[in-house]
Amino acid sequence: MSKILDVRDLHVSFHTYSGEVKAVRGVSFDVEKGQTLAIVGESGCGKSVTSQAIMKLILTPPGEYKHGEVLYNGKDLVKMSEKEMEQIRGKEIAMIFQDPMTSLNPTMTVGKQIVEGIIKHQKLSKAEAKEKAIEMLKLVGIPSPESRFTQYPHQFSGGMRQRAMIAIALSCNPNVLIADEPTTALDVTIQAQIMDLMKDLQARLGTSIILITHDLGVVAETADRVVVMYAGKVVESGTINEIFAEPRHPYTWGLMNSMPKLNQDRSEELSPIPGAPPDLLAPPKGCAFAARCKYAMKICQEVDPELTEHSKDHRVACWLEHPMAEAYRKEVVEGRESV
Amino acid sequence: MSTEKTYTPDLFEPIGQLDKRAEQLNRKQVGVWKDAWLRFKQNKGALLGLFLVLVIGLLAIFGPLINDYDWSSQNVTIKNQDTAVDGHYFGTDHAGRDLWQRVWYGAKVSLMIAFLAVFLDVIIGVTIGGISGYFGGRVDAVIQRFIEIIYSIPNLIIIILLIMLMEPGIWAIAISIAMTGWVPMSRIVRAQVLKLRSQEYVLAARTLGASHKRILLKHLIPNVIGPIIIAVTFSIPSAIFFEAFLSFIGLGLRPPEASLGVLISEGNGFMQLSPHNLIWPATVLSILMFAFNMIGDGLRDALDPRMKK
Amino acid sequence: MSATEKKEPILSVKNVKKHFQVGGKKILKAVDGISFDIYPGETLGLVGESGCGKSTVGRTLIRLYNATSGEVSFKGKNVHELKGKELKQLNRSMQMIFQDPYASLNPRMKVMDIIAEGIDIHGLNGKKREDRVIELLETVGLNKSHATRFPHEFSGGQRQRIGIARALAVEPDFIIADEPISALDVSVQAQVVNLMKKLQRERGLTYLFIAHDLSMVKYISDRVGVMYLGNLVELADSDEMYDNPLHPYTQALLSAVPIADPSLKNERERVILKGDVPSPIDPPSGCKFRTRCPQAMDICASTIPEWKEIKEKHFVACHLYN
Amino acid sequence: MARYILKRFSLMIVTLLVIITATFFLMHSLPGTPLKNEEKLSPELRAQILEQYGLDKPAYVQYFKFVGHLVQGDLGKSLNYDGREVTDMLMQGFGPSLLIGSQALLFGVLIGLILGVLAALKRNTWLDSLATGASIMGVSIPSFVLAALLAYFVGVKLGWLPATGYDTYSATIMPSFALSFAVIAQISRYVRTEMVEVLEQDYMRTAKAKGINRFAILVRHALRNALIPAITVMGPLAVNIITGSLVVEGIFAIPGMGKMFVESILNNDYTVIMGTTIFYSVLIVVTLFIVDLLYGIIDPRIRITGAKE
Repeated sequence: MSKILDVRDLHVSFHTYSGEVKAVRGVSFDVEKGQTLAIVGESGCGKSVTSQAIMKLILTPPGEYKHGEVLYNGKDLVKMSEKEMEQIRGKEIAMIFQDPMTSLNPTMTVGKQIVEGIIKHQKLSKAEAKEKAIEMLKLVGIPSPESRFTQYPHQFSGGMRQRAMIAIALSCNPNVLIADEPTTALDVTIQAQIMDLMKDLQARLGTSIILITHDLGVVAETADRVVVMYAGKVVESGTINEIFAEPRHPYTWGLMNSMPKLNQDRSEELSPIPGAPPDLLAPPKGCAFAARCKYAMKICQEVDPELTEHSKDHRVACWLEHPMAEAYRKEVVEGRESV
Repeated sequence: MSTEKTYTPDLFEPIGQLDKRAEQLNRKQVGVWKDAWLRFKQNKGALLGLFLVLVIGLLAIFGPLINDYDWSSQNVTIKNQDTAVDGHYFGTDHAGRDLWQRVWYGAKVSLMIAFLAVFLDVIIGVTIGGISGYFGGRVDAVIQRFIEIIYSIPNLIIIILLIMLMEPGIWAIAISIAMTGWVPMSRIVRAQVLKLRSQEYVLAARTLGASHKRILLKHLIPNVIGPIIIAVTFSIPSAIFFEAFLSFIGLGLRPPEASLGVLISEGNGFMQLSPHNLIWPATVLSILMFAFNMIGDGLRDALDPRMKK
Repeated sequence: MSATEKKEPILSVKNVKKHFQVGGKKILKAVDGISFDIYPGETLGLVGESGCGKSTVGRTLIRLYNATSGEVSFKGKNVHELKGKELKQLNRSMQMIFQDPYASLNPRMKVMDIIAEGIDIHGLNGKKREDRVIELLETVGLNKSHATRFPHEFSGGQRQRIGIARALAVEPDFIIADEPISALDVSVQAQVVNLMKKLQRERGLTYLFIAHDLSMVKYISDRVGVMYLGNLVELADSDEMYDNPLHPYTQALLSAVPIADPSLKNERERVILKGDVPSPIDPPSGCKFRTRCPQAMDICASTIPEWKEIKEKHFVACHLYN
Repeated sequence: MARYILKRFSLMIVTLLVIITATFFLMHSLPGTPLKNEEKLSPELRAQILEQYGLDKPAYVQYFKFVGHLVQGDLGKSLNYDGREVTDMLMQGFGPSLLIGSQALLFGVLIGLILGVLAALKRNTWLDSLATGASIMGVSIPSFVLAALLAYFVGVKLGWLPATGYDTYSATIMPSFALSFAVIAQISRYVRTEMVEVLEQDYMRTAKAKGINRFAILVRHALRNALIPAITVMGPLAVNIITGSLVVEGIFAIPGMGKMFVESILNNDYTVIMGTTIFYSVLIVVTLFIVDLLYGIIDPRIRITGAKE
């Protein structure tokens, strides 16, 4: 397998009325061909910003790319001009967004919105582009695509709009599809339809997918690899089995424990993570999670841990990984297992 | 983890969760109004506007005390003087009256009319808009049809007809202006109240058994006050404009009474001869309108929740 | 909760309908005839997709809406006929927690006044107002220093707990929680759910827990009701509902929930429903679910299925079980 | 859509009826008399004149007669200009007013649009401040002040353009310009706000993510969505221009409707006042109707479902 996208030490900030918000503070991960990488984290952890930064959709100002590279097939997108990016967006990397209600232009027919990208990237005539667009609508499972082609977004239901969004995104056979919370705004049964569709299309078209989500269930069912983000940083990354079967970061533990298990006893308490994430206007000195961490050590407040390799794929940013904390870590893990 | 750095074992002592810190509030304590003021202060234009309004307001009150003339005495020997001599800072008009006195007296009258008109606007607009929004349903439907009709009649025509009906004077002008001015005010209040009425905190108050009065006083009014203040700041220059306009076409106050409109109208008559008669009151009028508009803009940015993030 | 079953229901809902007039003559049947009981000390979960009417049910029970028809009786009294003193009593014993932590607290009021609102309205002067508020703040895991702050200074989870404290101030026995955790992050959801469970243990509260997150509902509820387009389609004990769902909609709903365990990925058989939820303004005839039902029959189009107790304490409205 | 048009149309008719009725009865309750040099008239002559104009009949009889004639396009005769037909006077005055007004509208809309769009695109830059400043100036300097200053400086002092009259085309330039000022202000402000809002919409990001170039995104996605709501300002703009024309025409001595209206007010020429009021109202109400219709046709959300959302 080869890397198609490689994000290295990405830093993105926003300049706001109250100061610089460091939304992404050094994020690294890579995506392999034909695979699904999930980025999970809670609101404000920087996962959406990261995804938009890859496509350079962050407006500057107020945003700013402080540092880092986004290598797509070896070329650094951060350094590319807007003109060059136009050839990447939609053609090489495409994106679908969280809210299908607001992500489509209300005064343009759905057909036109699909055709637009096709004409730009595939140099087809209008008639050919229309044919292709109708084909796409059919592909994403929209019934009677010919008549839907001339309709406006408000005539579509939420699920249908998200299908149309997928049709737009996939119309030029991109190599990478970034899906930013594609099912969050949808109902459970519709969510299942959309996830199913995405998996099916990936199998057929061989697209790599970056799935941004807060829902560990969705991750478990679709991803090959997982990146867990907290306060603008990657705290843990690994294959799906590593993350779910042997998570190593206390934040990942916390996320998993705060959801009820399938057969959770109702008399048993959930273990929430106390408090709230730090304000990224002034991120803490040490580990950003230290204040909420049950297992924090002195050093956690002082120095920010770096992402270290536990096994080939499995990387963790936590002081418990340090050789000097080995004994304590054992204690912690045993304690966790006995509960 | 860099291996070059060495850490001492004591750094790896567990300290556990910092419970208290976790519940601490990150942000500094800033009240809603103070926050708005901080935003307003950042807007240079708005501050300039505030400053100009204060200066003109003070001059309208105290300006006439500065020289020894009064606003109505004529002195035919010094007609249409356009230079400042003998303490006639702005010169004199066609009847030899001191223009300094007349301009500030006129500004005072114009401001009084504007404030009066806007005061009436608020009373009528807030009452009708509030009732319409709060009770909704049929009451709202009837009021809205009525407002739709009024809204599509040119306000200028209503004002002109009304003023023809009444004896010209400060009250007549203010009432005529208010008769159309309340419509936008009521629309704003209605829209706000409609929005607030279905907010969950109002629902919460209702489930606790709060009376209409309590909901109105504690929940609705404090939350519509912002938009009302913004609307007021924009209504004042509009009222000043209509007063001047009416005087200009001869339906407002009549000379020798003075208002900015009257002065501009008179000045226009003697434009060819001595333009300063027009220029002084016109400048004061424009600065005043400019200043209120700037303040309004600043307030909107400071108080509009859409801009808050 | 076997002890509760023999008790009289604290709340009894009989064939309640709530219709809204929308744009001229069209009628939106948000709630179209539902019946259920809630027993003291239990938690009844109410689930369904957006637009199924679950929030309308909650609001109708607490009189934010007047029912179009049907009867809601709370402790033996018809809620919609109460006046004066009895109404005040209802406002104290039945309370509500809301969905949006940002819209449910008045931005112009301090936390102290928000929480004390019920105390002020009902003139509860047993203890000093301030002491009572501090006590409530501590109950929900906040403290004295928070009382003088404004809502915008708090995080979503903290605001939601302030909302709970406001409801608790009047010492209710029954609380309607309208999607109290939907707007919160996963880790914070657990804070709120734990708090709600703790309060239930300590004060014997009864909950109606409205949500669309099925795993949380299963965890918190003793019994669960599933709604579809204004009707209850199934109602049973939580475990029974999740282990043995009868209605095709419940089956599809449960199978659609993604499970956070990759090892189960290939074992589960999923029912993926076709199409969208029809509009409640012009719903399908007969059984409203028939247009998406994988097991629809001829009778489903013509006859509305009866709400029946198929097994002990397991209600369902479906022609498959006739 | 048909329902939407019908609803708007019936509202328009009702509004017009209300305006006509209100105008008529208001005029009737006015103090003063329409007869010129009344004191010199003998009682017999007075009665004769009153009879001639139908003024001796009870108000409601006059009203129905008035409406009856109105439907046939007959607005009666002027009381002041020895029996000239009001309709003829209106037709005569309408030409110059229409020319000057539409020039002002065209120029104002064009400049306003450009300013508004640029300001939104270059938000928080000097260009934005300039456009915002210009628009605040535009609402702050009343058209009659601007007109008087232009007439004096450009017309009299510099002599570049005729200061008064309506003989050559060049005479229409200054009045049109004076009127367009407020239009520029209003339009640029509105367009800026709409544009800023549209630029922040999610669908703009979608368009960008497709790889469409910036210019195409602006034209196809942003402008269209920003300008649709801007259509709604056309109504208020028309009102604005009419208001301005009342005084601007006077200042430049343009023989238009505005000047005629003001003169009729000063002369208590009831039939002309009524005629002009009704004419203006029809103009504005019809404009509002067309604007609503246009809006409905252009915005697919209304065109297809008959209502927004």
